[in-house]
Amino acid sequence: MSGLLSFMSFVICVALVGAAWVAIRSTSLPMAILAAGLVSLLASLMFLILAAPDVAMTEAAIGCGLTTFLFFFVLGRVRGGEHD
Amino acid sequence: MTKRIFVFGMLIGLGAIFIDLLLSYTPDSALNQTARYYAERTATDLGAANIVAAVIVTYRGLDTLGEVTVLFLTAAILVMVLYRDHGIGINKIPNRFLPPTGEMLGTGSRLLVPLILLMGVYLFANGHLTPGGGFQGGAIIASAVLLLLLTNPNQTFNLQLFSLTESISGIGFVVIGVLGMFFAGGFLDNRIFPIGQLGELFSAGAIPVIYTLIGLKVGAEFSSILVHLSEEKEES
Amino acid sequence: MKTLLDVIGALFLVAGTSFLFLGGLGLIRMPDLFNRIQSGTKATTLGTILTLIGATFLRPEWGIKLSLIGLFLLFTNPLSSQVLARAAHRIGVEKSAKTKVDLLVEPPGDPR
Amino acid sequence: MRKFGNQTALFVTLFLFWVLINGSLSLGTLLVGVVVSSAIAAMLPGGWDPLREFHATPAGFSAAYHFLIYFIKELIRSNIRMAGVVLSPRLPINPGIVKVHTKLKSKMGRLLLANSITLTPGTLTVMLEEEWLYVHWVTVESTDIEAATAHIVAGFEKYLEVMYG
Amino acid sequence: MVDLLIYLAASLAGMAFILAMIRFVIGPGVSDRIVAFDVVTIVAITVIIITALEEDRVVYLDVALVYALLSFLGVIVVARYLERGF
Amino acid sequence: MVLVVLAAGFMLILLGLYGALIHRNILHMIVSFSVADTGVNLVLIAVGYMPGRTAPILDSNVSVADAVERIIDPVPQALVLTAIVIGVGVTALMLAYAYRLYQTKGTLDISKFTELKW
Repeated sequence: MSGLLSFMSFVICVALVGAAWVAIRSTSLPMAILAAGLVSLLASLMFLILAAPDVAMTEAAIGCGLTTFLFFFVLGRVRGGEHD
Repeated sequence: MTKRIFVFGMLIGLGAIFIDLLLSYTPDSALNQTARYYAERTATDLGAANIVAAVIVTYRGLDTLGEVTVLFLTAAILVMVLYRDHGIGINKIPNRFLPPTGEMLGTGSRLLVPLILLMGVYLFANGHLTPGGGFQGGAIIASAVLLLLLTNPNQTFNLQLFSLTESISGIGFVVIGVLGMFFAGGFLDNRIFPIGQLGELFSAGAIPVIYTLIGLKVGAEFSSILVHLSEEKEES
Repeated sequence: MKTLLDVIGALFLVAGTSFLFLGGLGLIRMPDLFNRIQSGTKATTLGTILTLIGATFLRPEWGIKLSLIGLFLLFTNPLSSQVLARAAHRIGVEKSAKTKVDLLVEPPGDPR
Repeated sequence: MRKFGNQTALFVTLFLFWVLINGSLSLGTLLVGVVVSSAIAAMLPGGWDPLREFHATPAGFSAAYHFLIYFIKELIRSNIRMAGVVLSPRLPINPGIVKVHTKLKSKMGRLLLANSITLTPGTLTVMLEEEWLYVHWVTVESTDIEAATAHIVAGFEKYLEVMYG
Repeated sequence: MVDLLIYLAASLAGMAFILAMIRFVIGPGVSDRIVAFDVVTIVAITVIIITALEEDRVVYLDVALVYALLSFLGVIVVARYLERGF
Repeated sequence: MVLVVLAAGFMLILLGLYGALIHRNILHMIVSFSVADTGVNLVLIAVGYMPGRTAPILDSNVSVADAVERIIDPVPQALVLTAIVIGVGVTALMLAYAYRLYQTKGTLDISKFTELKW
């Protein structure tokens, strides 16, 4: 791994932990779900840099895509209900 | 309050274990024995260029069969859970108001759906050559269904077609596995078809066939999960 | 010849990423959502296409796949920003105080 | 007969995409491409808008070529203008949503028009309703419908009218 | 020369990335955050291309195709959610 | 370098567990679970990485002969691929249960579900 990729992975890791913090600490549900999607997206970039393109594609299509869509569908169903 | 203290204590304990693991980690410099076997023998024995695909479909094919079964059970349980009892449900939402999607999204999705479907098929048909495979391709196909669903929320899908595709692909997967027992080395051996030349689309024996079946099955399962979660149905 | 092509490709890469950077800057500086969409997603589209051209100069044999990515991006990106702008206008996202005119009146009968 | 022609055109386009995305011309690729493209084309009755409404005449192709040239020129020019706006410290913007009129009748033509307007920075189609487009404009120069139409739409419309009518 | 220019390009892309992340964290509403999400996805395509150039593997480019599709669908899902479309 | 990724993965696991334990809203708990899931996958892939090697896909660039010297271990990648797909199944199931609970009780707050409390 060259210096360039090391630098990029450092930036991505910092962003990853920041996005996870937003996902855990935010009180609004849509924001938490979006932040969790962003965590998946950045993790998928990290997988690609760690030389695992298969896993990167799976994480992008399934972890970041389908999971986020499922969350938003359920959120649309329970909207108007109690939130904490 | 005691709960908080308990949580923090547990997390600090886990963190100590993780720090210990982190400090004692040293990367390997050479492949271990299993990986060396896969790296040396995959291309000559199975003819697959993507070694991860070879591991998933052939070397650990039985695990993948189990995985597909788990997905099938997920879809089935989801339908059972979301089945609506008329007595209990408190929020019957009759004919909610849905804002129109507008002309742009309608025309755009008509433009894009065939291309997305083609991309999904490309991913699982070329799973043995490039990254991608049945699971990713199935997810992309489900995305095309999602786009249709978003464009017209009141659209009805043929759920029988989904379950039919799913059953036929699952049966096909098992049948190819059993054929491997008779005509080749064992269950799910891919050498029932000719190996072909490395890098061609028709190569690697049964791997593209199995990946296509997995792709269709996973696509149908994810589509049915999406349709069931997004639709308010009176009966399952 | 080879090195000349490489230098041209790298210059294209730098130009493309500069547009990406400008898009990010606009995302921070613009006052309201519509202006953010304007500078955020449009500048990045051109930036990505310039990057793809640069990569084509650096590795000519990848050209077909890179151009497919560009084509896909050209069709999907404006569509998504239009849909988002429509939804934002429909739910009444606040517009900046500088906004001079808004001729789009929401049709009555909306449930909110 | 016309419906059949539409399906064939869709099949040919999908097959072309298949060959491009695979990047090889071996026998296996072509065979699988035929099967896949015909399956997808059979699943979509009624043909495919971008091909069905295109005027496949020499004038149409020439207009498409000129449209592409004009579009790229406009894209780069307005991107540079937008970069100036973003970089200047005072942020000289004057945003607003104006209403413009288009003469295009076909759906695909309108979609291409809206996409082109959106892709050139500075203008963003917010809504497309029949023949009226509502455009968000970063630097509003005129709120009059006619003047705004001439400023935003006319350049693209000239070519699209020949292509899609 | 070429290596230096690619380094410059990567650092510019990294800065765009950081700016979009800042907008994601501070953005007042969900719609602002989804714009930032879109920009992050598009910058990620550039990062993938730079990675592929650096490692010299053409197979990484397939992942970029999936990303281009994903940014589109994600924005549309959130937009339809915002206007209560499902 | 790999240590940074490992540390980020461990941080994700800890943050996810913390969120799952302190939140009272079921959907927030499911979001935290999916974050922890991603962290586990990141750790597994980072452990399988070897510096200076490339992806386990053979093409014109990595020939069959020098594969042993140039590719990384494919087994962790196959495992993580499986884990991601199972993870989305588990998430879908949890979401369906959450929706069903909401339908019967009209709330998502976990402290309101008191039938099984003792």
